[in-house]
Order: sequence, then structure tokens, then C-alpha cells
Amino acid sequence: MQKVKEKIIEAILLICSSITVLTTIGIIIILAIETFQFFKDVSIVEFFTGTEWTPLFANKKFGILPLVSGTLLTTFIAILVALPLGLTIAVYLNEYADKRFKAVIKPLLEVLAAIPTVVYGFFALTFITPILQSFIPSLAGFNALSAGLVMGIMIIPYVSSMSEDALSAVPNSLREAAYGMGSTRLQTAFKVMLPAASSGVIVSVILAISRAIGETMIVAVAAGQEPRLTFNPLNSIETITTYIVQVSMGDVPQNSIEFRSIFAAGITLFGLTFILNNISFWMKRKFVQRYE
Amino acid sequence: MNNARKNEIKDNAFKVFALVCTSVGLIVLGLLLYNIISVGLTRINWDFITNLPSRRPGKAGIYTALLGMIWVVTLTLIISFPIGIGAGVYLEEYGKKNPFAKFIEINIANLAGVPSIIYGILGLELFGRLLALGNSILAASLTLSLLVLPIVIVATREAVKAVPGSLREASYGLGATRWQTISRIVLPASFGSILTGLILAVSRAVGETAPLIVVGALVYVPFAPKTPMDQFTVLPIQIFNWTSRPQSGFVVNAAAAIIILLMFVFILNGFAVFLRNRHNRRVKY
Amino acid sequence: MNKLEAKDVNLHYGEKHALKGISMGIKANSVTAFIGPSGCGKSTFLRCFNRMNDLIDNCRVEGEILIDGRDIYKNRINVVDHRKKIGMVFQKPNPFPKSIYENVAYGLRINGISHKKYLDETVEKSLRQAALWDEVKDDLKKSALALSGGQQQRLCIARTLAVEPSVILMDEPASALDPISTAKIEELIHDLKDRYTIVIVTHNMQQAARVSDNTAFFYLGELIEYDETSNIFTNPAKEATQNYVTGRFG
Amino acid sequence: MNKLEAKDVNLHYGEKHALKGISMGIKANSVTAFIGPSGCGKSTFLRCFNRMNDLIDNCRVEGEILIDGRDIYKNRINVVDHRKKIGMVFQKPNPFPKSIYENVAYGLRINGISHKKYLDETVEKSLRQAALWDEVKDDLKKSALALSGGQQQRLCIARTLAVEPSVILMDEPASALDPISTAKIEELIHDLKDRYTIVIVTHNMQQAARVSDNTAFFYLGELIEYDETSNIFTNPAKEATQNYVTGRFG
Amino acid sequence: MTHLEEELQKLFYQMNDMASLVEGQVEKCISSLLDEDKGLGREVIFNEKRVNAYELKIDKDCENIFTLLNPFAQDMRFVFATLKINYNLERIGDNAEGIAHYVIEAEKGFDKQLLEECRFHEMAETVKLMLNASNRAYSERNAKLARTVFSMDSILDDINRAAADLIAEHIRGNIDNVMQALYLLTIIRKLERIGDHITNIAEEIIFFLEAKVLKHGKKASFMGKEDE
Amino acid sequence: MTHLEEELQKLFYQMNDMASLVEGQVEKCISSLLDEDKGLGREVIFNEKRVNAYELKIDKDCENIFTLLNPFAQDMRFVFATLKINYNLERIGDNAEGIAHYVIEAEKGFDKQLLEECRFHEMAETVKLMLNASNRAYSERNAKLARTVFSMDSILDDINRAAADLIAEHIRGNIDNVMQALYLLTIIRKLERIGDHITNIAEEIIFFLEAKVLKHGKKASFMGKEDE
Amino acid sequence: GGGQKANKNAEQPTGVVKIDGSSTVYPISEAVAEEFREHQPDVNVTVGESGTGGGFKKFSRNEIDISDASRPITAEEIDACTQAGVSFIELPIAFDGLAVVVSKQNTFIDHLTVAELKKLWEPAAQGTIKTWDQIRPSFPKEPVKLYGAGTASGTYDYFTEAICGKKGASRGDYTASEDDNVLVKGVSQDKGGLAYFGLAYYEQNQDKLKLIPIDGGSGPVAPSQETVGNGTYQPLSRPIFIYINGKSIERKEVAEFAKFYTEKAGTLAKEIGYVPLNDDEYKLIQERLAKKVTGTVFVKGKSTVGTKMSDLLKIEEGK
Ligand SMILES: Nc1ncnc2c1ncn2[C@@H]1O[C@H](COP(=O)(O)OP(=O)(O)OP(=O)(O)O)[C@@H](O)[C@H]1O
Ligand SMILES: Nc1ncnc2c1ncn2[C@@H]1O[C@H](COP(=O)(O)OP(=O)(O)OP(=O)(O)O)[C@@H](O)[C@H]1O
Ligand SMILES: [Mg+2]
Ligand SMILES: [Mg+2]
Ligand SMILES: O=P([O-])([O-])[O-]
Repeated sequence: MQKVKEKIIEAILLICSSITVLTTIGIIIILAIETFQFFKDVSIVEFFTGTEWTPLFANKKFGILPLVSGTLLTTFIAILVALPLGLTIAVYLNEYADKRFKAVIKPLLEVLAAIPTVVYGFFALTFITPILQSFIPSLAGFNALSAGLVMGIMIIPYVSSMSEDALSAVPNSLREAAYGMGSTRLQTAFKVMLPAASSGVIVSVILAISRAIGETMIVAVAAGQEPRLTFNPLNSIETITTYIVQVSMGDVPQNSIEFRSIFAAGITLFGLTFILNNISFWMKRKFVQRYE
Repeated sequence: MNNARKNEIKDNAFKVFALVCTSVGLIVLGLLLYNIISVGLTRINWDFITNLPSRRPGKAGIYTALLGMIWVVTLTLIISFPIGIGAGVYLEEYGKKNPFAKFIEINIANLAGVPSIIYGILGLELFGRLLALGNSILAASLTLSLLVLPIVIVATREAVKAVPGSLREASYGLGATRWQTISRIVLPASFGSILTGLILAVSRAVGETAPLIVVGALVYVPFAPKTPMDQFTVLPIQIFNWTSRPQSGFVVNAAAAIIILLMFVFILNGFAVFLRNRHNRRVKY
Repeated sequence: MNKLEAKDVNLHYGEKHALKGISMGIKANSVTAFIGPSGCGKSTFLRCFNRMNDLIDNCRVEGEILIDGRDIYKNRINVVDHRKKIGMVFQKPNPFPKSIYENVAYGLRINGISHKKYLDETVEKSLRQAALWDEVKDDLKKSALALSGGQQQRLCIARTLAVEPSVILMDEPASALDPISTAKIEELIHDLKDRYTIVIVTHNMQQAARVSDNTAFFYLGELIEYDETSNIFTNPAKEATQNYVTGRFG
Repeated sequence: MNKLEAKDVNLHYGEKHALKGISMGIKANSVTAFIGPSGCGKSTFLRCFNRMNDLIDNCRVEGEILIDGRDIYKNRINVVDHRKKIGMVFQKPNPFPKSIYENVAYGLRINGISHKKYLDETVEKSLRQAALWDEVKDDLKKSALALSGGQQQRLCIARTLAVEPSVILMDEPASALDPISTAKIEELIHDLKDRYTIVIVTHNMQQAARVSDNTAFFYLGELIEYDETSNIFTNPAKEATQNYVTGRFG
Repeated sequence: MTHLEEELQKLFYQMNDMASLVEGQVEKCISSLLDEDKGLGREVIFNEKRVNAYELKIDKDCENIFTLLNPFAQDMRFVFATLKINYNLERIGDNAEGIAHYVIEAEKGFDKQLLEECRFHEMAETVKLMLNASNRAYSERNAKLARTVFSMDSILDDINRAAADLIAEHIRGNIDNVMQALYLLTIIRKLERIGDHITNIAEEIIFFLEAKVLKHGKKASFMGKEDE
Repeated sequence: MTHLEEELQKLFYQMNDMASLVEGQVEKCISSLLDEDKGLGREVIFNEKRVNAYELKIDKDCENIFTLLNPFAQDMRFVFATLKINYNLERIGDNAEGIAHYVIEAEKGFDKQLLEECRFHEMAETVKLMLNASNRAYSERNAKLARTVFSMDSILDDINRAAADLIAEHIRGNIDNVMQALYLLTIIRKLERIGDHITNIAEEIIFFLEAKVLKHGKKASFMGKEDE
Repeated sequence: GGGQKANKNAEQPTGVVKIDGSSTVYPISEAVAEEFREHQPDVNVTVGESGTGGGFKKFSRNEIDISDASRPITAEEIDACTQAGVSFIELPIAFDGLAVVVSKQNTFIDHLTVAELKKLWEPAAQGTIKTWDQIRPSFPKEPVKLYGAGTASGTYDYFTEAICGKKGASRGDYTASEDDNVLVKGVSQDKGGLAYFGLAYYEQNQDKLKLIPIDGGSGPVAPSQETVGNGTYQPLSRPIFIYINGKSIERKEVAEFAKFYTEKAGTLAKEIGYVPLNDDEYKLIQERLAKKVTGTVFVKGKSTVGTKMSDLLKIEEGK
């Protein structure tokens, strides 16, 4: 009797976990079906090599590269901001700051990640861009730069907190050993602590990149909607996510090729993040194994 | 001595640099809050909260968006909570052996990183179209549930994992069954952390905009939703909507709504931090 | 009749042959210590007695383990019931994050006992037996986690006693404790042996010497020597045992 | 002259008075053990000698700590340089997650030494001194984390020796190790004492008895008794020490 | 009470038993001599096996306590002292048995006058007193009592030192009684040995209680004079 | 080599020194008697202090090893055996010193014929052989060699048992030489004691090497006859 | 609370009216809904904006009661409706005029012809038309910066069709945003900038922007309520519609709402920035609603560019 009950409970729990698999399958099937339809009309080669993305124009071109470049550009800018800042902050909090300072600053910085991104978009558009324009007159009203910068600020805590966690996870005894041998704080931080936490730090950076790539509202509000194969951050660009939002909000009739293009874009986005997530997953595994 | 001196200078230089870095983040945060508060604070009053949406900025309120948000979040919670905990418990407690569980684990790690907008697409197609829920609260909640499920599962797993194996062994050793062990020992011991994860998931759901846009929550709804099948809108979308309106009054409204939204988010996060600290202090293995 | 008896027990973790043909008998109301270098299979063998190894995947047990003459592996016995008769205490104190009272009452509650008076009595009796009652009697509602390490370990023993086992297995019960707490646990073991059959794994040779009546020396999954503790430490029969106890090993 | 000398050392952690007027002298080339119940201030006092307590907020030290006659707290000495002269080995082996070679070379490298031949020689010498060379000489490039716990601890000792300290402080260096590794560490301590002044904190009274020449017994932040080890264990002068070593404590 | 304390107590009780037994042996062998009671003498010889068994047991127990329970400080000194006291008691028992043998061997009762001349009664009384004192000192952990033994031992020494001359004198006067005189000399020598062993015991008691080693420091002064 | 092994080795060397020293004492006291060399006798008395010092040192060392290094198994038996051998050697030294005192005390050289009658030479030779054997058995860890001691001890017993009668005989024939005869008896008794101690040593060696307790089992057979 | 209950008991309509469709029409529907709320507080009107096409799709599936449309229903959409048994009442409700604007700092443009606009905006212009002198030699060599509606919007569709002749035919290198606010901001600060968006947004930002009259062949005409309403501002003005489900109209609340819509459309459209039809036309429309005339007045596939509303409605009358 007890055994039956146990079995039933196990089955229920198994079903719960299977939902996540169904979710993935759902995502893949839905993206794939529509993308399959899409590729009936558009050549895959053109899709991945074309340099123009104009599905909503009369002269339709389906080269995803401009969206990818826009995505990568904003991501790159964001990482350029978040990586040095985040890492420095992590090291500082871990090695230099006293406990009370850290106890205040870390959650405060984490607030940055908790703010809804639509707020950042608003902020980038109405605050950062005008300020930047006063330095850089040629800066477009929508531009990759300001979106990227704000996004970078947003993901600082991803890097700083997760890296700090990784650094904190390094046994304190390692730090003591380093000091005991006569290391300065800087030497301790960079020669011992960071290498020891390296996999955790890398995971945090990868996750931050993945987050930046998938980020939607900031770029949708502030980076523009101009698919353009460029790496000039002063330009207005369009990211994959923006495109999906744009089409979702717009008057594009469903079942049209224009509409289906968001699935093709979506699967590209999915693919990009999927790779990064997998990398981080395996790294994390390694990380965990090494420390336990 | 020379070498030591050099090291000392480097050490101090880094410290200054790091303080600057830290300030950058905080200054931006401060600017952001200041910017929004300076614009929006005056607009906040009881009417703003209880008014229905309107095309006139001065009359417009966030009532429906707020209630819509509460509906969506509550429903999301109700859906994702049991499933997420169930899945988390399964993976930690039952699934160690089978390859399927391992596969689920990888899968969850990936899902956690799937951009939210992809969930929007999934929700649109699966719940909106296939299940014909349209742009109802239920569709949105289901979508967000899937979105936050990985967070809940991961939080549950971490929490459950943090319960030392020796506690389980102790329970088994006393003759408890697996489920008795889980329900009486493991879950109570990890409940604090699970709750923390859950609140973080909720705070994530509160701020989500993109997937709901895709699902189609960008609608004018002049009434408080009453059933899960009602149409709805949520605060972030209301904000997004207002920011794209021509009248400058709406920018003020948007800022005011942002303040409310941030308050929600901060309270939730603060609560999570509080729980985490309390829990950490209480349970030391 | 021996209280516990192992007959040609072989145990594999997947490919790994962790226990090799172990046979031994353990008398009732005695303390038996398992010693041996790390990884020699002490814990593994100990856990055979309450089938704790069942929880580990790919663990295969052959041979017979008899408790009071009944083979706990062959007969289709109820593992859960069986475990109630065999208490277990672990290396690190692991009280449940509940009150002191609830910790001790746990074993009864999962058996569906909820009669308040009976619970109260059993809790008190068990705590007394574990020499903890005087220290905690005024704080039974306090969280068990607030106790010191040594108290926690005694609480874990009390928790085990509450379900009235006849055998208590202990896997390095004092290795995480300071010397004063360790001494208390050792005393407790000494006191309990009148009523229980105790098997203790320990890394600490002095500890084995101090607490046990009989000692078994394991090496590479084999039982090398099993004898009265004083013989093992004053006059071991086997060269390997001699080398181990005199520290001329590895 | 004593190698290490403490004169009326008082230490506070915030409000907590953790060390109370401790004075003692430690002779060069001897092993001194600190024993005492948990929380009595052994580690704290040990860490005064290399100013490791500086790393802890709200920790205040008064009194003098002399090393070779120089007060390391009063004179404005360079802490970092000072620590190089005082090696420290910790409770849990804590090799850096680098190769074996780099672990040992670390102390030299942070001093800006990068001359290959010199590094090679020092690494070999240190590993030999730590009785580890034969076990690792073919895998110097292997990660230090791949070593066993006991080997890791000896590596940590080698790492300390590489910077040529004259004093080695050890805080329960064997408490995380199995008995065989523990014995090796104890032997190593015994061998090293010809050339180094060693101070060891240990919870294990037997260990203190085995390895040390002198033993200091601490209790509640005070130094109760400090004498030759054989006196402490055969004929302690103080009642408290007697009670502690005979296990009649607390 | 801890395990160690329990074991120490057991050892202590055993030791007290052993001490009483040996004390009895000494008393009996003396009585058998003075009262010419060969039955008592035989009892002593018979009991010697028990003394030996006790000694082995206590020796083994001490060994086990040392090895298994590794006592420190006073505990350790207690076991160490007990170990040595045990040895000394066994030798006292040996000597008592030896005396009993001579009593039985002797063809007739010892010449009263000879005994008188040799101060044999005084010697026997002193030995009994000493043994009783040392045994009580042990069981009461009384160092002061133990110290009383030393002065009594010098009485024995005096008597012993004078014995050879007195006996030689006696032999010269009673040539037919040579054998008995030789026996008595041997017996006196044995009583002196017993006194020495008791002194050793007292020293061990003081070592155990006060951690002072008296052994050859004090003893040296007796020793030189032993058989001068 | 481990710390314990080092200490054990030190102890072993010390013990060997002590054994040689005591062996020398025994040889010298016998020579001083046979060669009527009182100088040698005085040397023995003088050296006795060194023996005592050695005994104290070794005793202390054993105590420290037990307490501080808590040896197990063979190591423990070695220390235990050494502890007891040490005690026995010291007593042998004591007896040698006692003999030396009598040699010095004796007004003239011992009557050659008396010595011959008492098989004194044989006894002295045997004691020396036994001591040498037991010492070598210890230093070579040779149980077989240790066992040779037991049969030799019975020779001593025979000689000792016969001694009283022989000496009584002698006294009856040489009434003026009573004192010397009494001395000789005492000396023979002491040599017998030395033999007993050597037997004890051999037993301890066997205990240490083979963990067999021979003590009263085997000894009982000697003991009963000791002074019959 | 009691009063409201009483209201309910009286013949007050309750229920939900679902509107979805064009984002262009959305503001009007939203405004009407908001006004209607005061009129009939117990009727819940929701307005979505899934685009004209999206709206019709839902409409044809009976999911909504009213579909907003910035263009007439197409033949396929009619087919879909017929198949699903959905009939519809087509009601034009206002005109949408697109304004072409430049920055106040721009002094050199007084008007633009349709041809010039086409040259500026057609796909071929992408990457080639970079300075204003390429459009008209008299213009300075100021760099061209274009702002326009988001490519997914109805406005974008309409502008490209009217100017470049084909829906979606546009150069791509311009700043596109659904957020007209941003366009206003962008163009107002940019001397060489030009933007198009709904007339409404111009009217709200008159102080920052300069309106460009468009020459559709009969001389430059600036958009205004009049010029759009009387059809002289060509080709950048068009009618916008609502389509009411023939079955839903039987429901009291829908009927009430539709009636209210036709009554208020004029004033509200104006308020929001669209151009109302004239009163006669609204009369015609109300009649049409009252009669529940179903079907479209538009010939299959014919463009609405340049159509005059009264003409169409009259055609219908004639039928
Ligand atoms: N779950 C497992 N899976 C595979 N091998 C295992 C498992 N548990 C233990 N082993 C192996 O079995 C052997 C015996 O392990 P066991 O834990 O019984 O050793 P032990 O004697 O208790 O050691 P220690 O003193 O370190 O606790 C070891 O070699 C170990 O690596
Ligand atoms: N960083 C700290 N802040 C405050 N109090 C501390 C700190 N470190 C130690 N203490 C306190 O100081 C006292 C001495 O601690 P210390 O670690 O020196 O003890 P210990 O003798 O080494 O104990 P153990 O044997 O458990 O290692 C303890 O009461 C402890 O609680
Ligand atoms: Mg184990
Ligand atoms: Mg410590
Ligand atoms: O053992 P003895 O009698 O010679 O001391």
C-alpha cells in the first residue's frame, strides 16, 4: 500500500519535470514548423549569408546578418561595459571591501538586475541618448551605443554578483594561504582567487552574454529598428529581439511570410543562446566537480 | 623593498579604480531612479492608482494594469509553484540515477537561458492559438509560468541540494519512506530557500514585458479582469505603451507607473533578501 | 547466537569490488570497532547492516547478513521496518532542522504515533539515555540547530534510541567534534553498550582502543583481523594489523 | 634569546576579549604545541605571530609580539614582508588550483623571482624537505588538486618552505586527514624541527604529546600552563591542565 | 564516571585486594614461625598461587590501560605506580612463601632465645606495621602515611645488619643448631627484603600522588648500608 | 624512521648499555671474590650509582614513551618488556653490589675448599653465562637464546638448595670460620636471586617477541623449589 | 453599490464588446470605448491592436465583435468570413492624414512633390540618396536623415503604397519607430531630417516641427482637417474603418456601442488628430448601421488612395 503511494507520488513528480522537456520541445517544434514553412520560400543560404533584412519591404530580402550584427553589436558594447566593471567590482567586494560595505553594495548592485528592462529602455532613450548626443553630435536618436551601455549597466550584477559568488566559494583558506606567503591583496586577488574561481567567473560572463543577446525591451525601445549590417555603434540598428517585438506589435498579418520571418529570427536567437547556455552549463558542471 | 613598494602602489591604484567602477554602477542606478522619480513622483496619487486607462494623460490611471499584473502574477505563481517544486524535488531526490533526469537537467539549464521573447512566441502559438486562449490572463500566466519554471526548479534544486544528504540518511535510518523523508525533512528544511527562489521568480514575472507583447497583451482594457479568461494588460506594457505616446503627459504617467512597478519589484526583492538572510542565519549545517 | 552475523559478504559498486568475502559475528551488548585505512570499506560494510547501501545506485550485495538469525537481504523483508530496528549515527551531527523535541519524536511520528503522553515519555527517556536530558530539558522547543556540535550528536543518538533499536551503527560519530565532546560521546557509547549492540567505524585508533570490546581491521575490502580489542592493540595476529596499529603502514 | 616572544598580549574581537595578557617565549628549533578546549584562543594567538588577524575587521591587538627580538606590531614593519618570514599551514590542505610546481614556486614568483634554474632548484629542495619529492617528481605539472589530502598538506608545507621562513605556524594541520596521512605529517614536523621553529595548534592531545617539545595549555583566552610536553602530560602543575589532559573537563 | 575512571577504579580495588592478600601472607608466615604452626605455613604456600595470579592480572590490566586508554598525568602515574607496587607486592609474597618454606623445613621450633637475641619479634612487628601503613597509604592516597614507612625501614636495617654477628655468635655456642641458625639468617634477610619492597611501594605512592621521584635519591642512603 | 621508532631505538641502545654495565658489575664482583681483589669490589660499589641512574633514566623514558607516544602492539610490548628488564637489571646490580660489600667485609679470602664444595665456581660461571645470554637475546631479539637461560637457572637452583647443608657441614668442621661461611651463604643466595632476575628478563624478552606470558606458568616450577 | 445594481436590473446593457485590429484605428476605438464607459458603465469594451490583418483574422473566426481596419477588407478576408458564416457591417469612421514634416531649423524645403518623395523613399534610394541636393538641385548639400513609421505598422504600409506605389516599397535605411514620439524628437533636432507620421502627432508638436505641403499633381497642399476631410490633400490621406460582426450587432451592448461609435467618431477623431468625415457622411453611416447593411463598398482589390468617402457612400446608397 505504502509502496503504491510512493510510486504514484514519484509519477506525479516525474510529470512535473517532464513539463520542462515539453516546453523545450514546444519551443523547438513551434519555431521549427514555422521556420520550415519560411524556408520553403526563402533559401537557407540567403538567410544566413544575405546582408539585407527587409521582410516588410516590398523588395523582400531575408539576410539575417544585419539583425545578428545588431544583436552582437549591442551585446559587445554591453559586455565591454559589464565585464571590466563587473569583474573589478567582484574582486573589490571580495578582497578589499569590508563586510558591511559588501553587505550593502552587493544587493544594491543587484537592484540593477531587478529593474524591469522596459524601464532601462525608457532611461536609455530619454536620458542617456540625449546626454551622449551632446558629446557625439553624429549619434543617431536610436543607436546601438546607448542601448548597449545601458544594457551593460543592467548586466553588471550578473557578472559582479555571480563572479563574487564564485570568488566567495573559493575556500577562505586559499586566501589565507596567499596572505600567509606574503602576497599583497592585488596578488592574492589576481594570482590566487581569480584563477581559483575562473570557471565560475567564465560562467557568469557567458550567462551575461546570453542575457544580453536575448534582451529585448532595452534595444526595442532605444536601439532603433533599422536592420543594418554595421558595427558602428553610433548608428541605429535592429536586433533579433527587436524585430520580433516589432512584428508582434505591428499590423503584419499572420500566416504571411513576413510573420513567419519572426520564427526564423527566433530560431536563430534560440540557437545563439542555446550554444552559450550549453557552454556555461558544462563549465558549471566542471566547476562544481572541482570544488566538491 | 623596492619590489614591495611597487606592489603596494599597484595595490592602492587598483583600489581606487575599483571604487570608481563600483560608483559607476551605483551612480547610474541613482541617476535612473532620480530621473524617473523627478519626472513621475508628483503624478502619483490615489486617483492614478484607481483610475482606468484613458487617452487623456491627466485622467489615465494604472488600475487595470495593476490588477492585471496581480492576476497574471498570482496565476503564474499558482501554476509554476507546484510544478516547479515537484520537478525540482524529482530531479534532486528521484532522478539521480536515470539518464532521462540528466537530460532534463541539461534541458532546464538551457531553458533558463532562453530569451524571454522566445517564450512569448511559444505562448502565442501554443496557448494563444492552439489552445485558443487568445490574449487572456490564462494564456499570459501559462506563458510566464513556463518562463519562470526553470527559475523555480533551479531554486528548488539548489535548496534541496543544500539539505545535507546526512539528514536524508538519518531519516531513512529511522525507518522513514522516501516520501516521508521528502515531505517531513527535505522540504521543510529547504522551504526558506525555495520561497526565496519563488519570490525572485515572481519579481522576474512582474517585470517581464516582451513575451506579453508577443502574446498580445497590448490592449485597451478599461475594466478590472474578473476571470482568467479575461483580457488584460500589465504595468510594464502600460509603461511601454505610454512611452510611445505623443503627449508629454504620458511620459510623466510612464515615469509614475515605473515608480509603482519598481516599488513592487523592490519590495519583492527585498523580501527575498530578507528571507534569504534569515534563513541563512537560522540554518547552519 | 550472534546478534549480527555476516556470511561471506561481497559488495560491488558497479565494477569496484568494495567488500571481499567478509564473514564475522558480532555479539549482543558489545561495542565493536571497525578500523582500517581510508577507503578500505568500513563504512560500506557498516551500511550493509541496515541496507543503507540500497540508496546507492549500482551497488550490489552478495552473501548473507543475519540479524538475530534472519537474513535481511534474502527474505523479502520490509527494508523500512528493518531500519527501525537498526539505529544509525553519522559522522557529522545531523539533527533535523526542527525542535529538539520533534527531532526525538520524529521516528515515532513517521510510524503514526501521535499520542502526546507517550511521545513525551519516550522523548524524555531517550534524552536521558543519551545523557542530554539535563542540558536541554528546559528548551525542548528550541531548534536543535542551536545546540553545540557535541550536543547535536547526542541528540542524534537520542533520536535513534527513541525508536528502540537493538543495534546502533555509528560511522565516525566523533570525528567532527572537539576532544571534550568526543570524550562525552565515547562515554555515552560505553554506557549504552549494556543495552545495545554497537558497531562503530572510527579513524582514530586510540578511540577504537578506548571504546570497543572487539575490533575488526579492514584492508582493501577484506577483513584482515577480528579479535578482542586488547589483543588487536597489544598482540595482533596479523602482520598487516601490527603494521597498521603501530603506524608502520603505507 | 627566544625566537618568538609574546609580552602581555591582549586581543579583542570587538567587545570580545579573546586573549588575556598572554606572555610566553618560544625557543628556536623546537616544536611548541598549543592545546585547549574549542574557542580558547589557540588559533587567535597563533595568528598573532604573522599578523593574520589584521585581515579580520574589528580585531585589536595590544602588547608586544617579538620575533628575533623585533616587535612586529609596534615598529612600522611591512606586514607583507614579515609574513614571508613566517610560514603558515592551515587546517584543511589548501593548495592553489595550479600545478604542483607553480604552487611551490608561488612565493618566489610574487617576489618577482622568475629565474628558471633557481626556481627549479628551490621547488625540488622544498619538496624534498617536505618529504614529497619522490611521490610527485614525475608529475610536477599536474594539478595540485589531484593529490590526496595528505599529499596536499605536505605540498602546502613545501610551498611554505620555499620562501625560507624561519618559523612555521600550523593550525590543526592534520585534523582533516586520515591516520596514515596524519602520521606522515607528524613525522614531517618532527624532521623539520631541526631547522625551523614550529608552532602547532592541535585539538588532539595525543598529537600534541607525540610531536611537541613544549606544550601550552590555553583556557578562556588565558595561558594556563606552558612547560615541557612531558611535564604537561605526566605532571602538569595546574589543576586545570591536569583536568584537561585527563579528560575530566567540562 | 568515565570509562577510564571505571577501569582505574577496578584496578584500584584489585590492587587493594592484592595488598590485603599479601599482608595476610606476611602475617601468616610470621605467625607460623612464632607459633610453630606449620599448617599456617602451608596455607601461605598454597596462597602464593593466588598472589601470582593477582599479579599477572593486575600487570595485564595496567598494560591494557596504558595501551588502550592512554592515561595522562595523575591517571598515568597511578597506573604506573600500581604496576610497580604490584610487582613489589608479588615479591613480598614470594619472600613470605620463602619464609613459610623454611618454617616447614625447620625440624623443630626456632630457639626462643635466638629469636630474642636477633630482635626477631621487633623485626616481624615492624614489617607488619610497614606493610599495613603502605597499603593504607595506597588505598587512602595518603602520602604522609607512606612516608612513615621510611623510618621504620631503618629499624629493619639495623636488625638485619646485626643479625650475621649475632647468629655467628649463636652458632659458636650451639654448634648442633647450625642449620636452624642458617635458616633464621635467611629468614631475617628475607624480612629485610620485604622491608625494602615496602619502601619501594611507599616511594611509588609518593610518585603517584606528588609526582616526586624518590627512588634512588632516598634509597641510595639505605642501600649503601644494606648489608654492611 | 618515525619519531616513535627513533625513541624506541634510543631506548634500546640505552638498555643495551645498561645491560653491559650490569653484566660488568656481576663479572667484577665475582672476580673480586675469587681473585680476592677488594679494589674491584670497590669499583662495583662505586658503579652502582651509575646503574641506578640508568635505571631511573630508562624508567622515565619508558614512562614518557607510554604516555606521549602511546605505542601499540609489538612497540608497546617492547617498552613494557624494557621497563621490566630494566627493573630486573637494576636488582641484579643491587645484588652484585651486595656481593661486593661482603667480599670487602670478609676479613680474609674465602676458603678455596669451601668454594669448591659449594660449587661456587660453577655457579658464578653459570650466572655470567646466563646474563650474557639474556643480554644478547635482548639485543638480537632472539627468543631461542632467551630460552637457554631457563635450563641454566636450574643449575643455580640445585647449587643453592645444596648450599645450606654444605655450609652447615663446613661450619661444624670450622667453627672459627663461621662468619665467612655465613657470608658465603648470603652470597650464594644473592647469586641465586640474580639467576632468578635473569630468568625474569628472559621471560620478558619472550613476551615482547612472541607475546607469550611465561611468568608464573613456568616460573612456578622453579619457585616452589627455590629454597626448599 | 446599490444604485448600480438598480441600473443593472433596468434594461441597461451589460457584457463585453471586443475590438481588435488596426493600430491606426486603435486610438479612436480606445477613445470611444473610454467615452462609452461613462455612458454605459457596465459594458466592458476591450480594444486590441493586432494589426488590420490580424484583426480580420480574429474577426473571421468570430473571436471579436468589431474589427478596426485602416484599409478595406480584402477579397480573401471576405472569403474567410463567408466560409465561417460571418457577415459584417462596414463603417468608415474618419480619415487618416499622414503629415510629412521637417525640423524647424530646416529653411530650404517649402514643399515636396510626390515624385520627389518617391525619389527620396523608394527602395532604389537606399544608399544612393544621401544629400538633399540630389532631390532638388536647389537644396543644399545637407545630409538626408529619414524617420518613418515602424515597418510593421499600417501607416508604413499606407505611406509606401501611396508614394512608392507598392505596399512596403521603401528604402530601409531610415529610423523606423512605432513610437512616433521618438520620430518627433528625432526629426525636430535634425536639420536635414524628414519624417512622416500621423497628422495627429504633428498637431501635438507643432511648436517643434515644420509641416511640408505635398504636391500631388494639383499644387502643394498642406494637410489639415479641411484638406484631408475634403479630399484635397492627396495622396497621403485615407479613410479608416470599423467592421462589425453581423451576429454581434444583435447583442444589445454591441448595438449600443456601435451606435455610440458612429455618433462620437467625428469629435473624438478630431480630438485625437484624425480628420473626421463631415456630418452628412456620419448620417449616412448611422443609417447604414441602423439598417445593418452588410458587405463592402469597395471593389475587389481597388486601392483606397484618392478615394472620397462621400462618393463611396453614395455609391452604396445607389445600390
Ligand atoms: N557510492 C559509491 N560508488 C562507488 N564507489 C564507492 C561508493 N562509496 C564508496 N565507494 C568505494 O568503496 C570503497 C570503500 O568505501 P568506504 O566508504 O566504505 O570506505 P571507508 O573505509 O569507510 O573509508 P573512510 O575511512 O574514508 O570513510 C572505497 O574505495 C570507495 O571509493
Ligand atoms: N573573527 C572573529 N570575530 C569575533 N570573534 C572571534 C573571531 N574569531 C574567533 N573569535 C572568538 O575568539 C575566541 C577564540 O577563537 P579561536 O578561533 O582562537 O579559538 P580556538 O582555540 O582556535 O578554537 P578551535 O579549537 O575551535 O579552533 C572564540 O571565542 C571565538 O568565538
Ligand atoms: Mg567511512
Ligand atoms: Mg582554531
Ligand atoms: O627480588 P629481590 O628479593 O632480590 O629484591
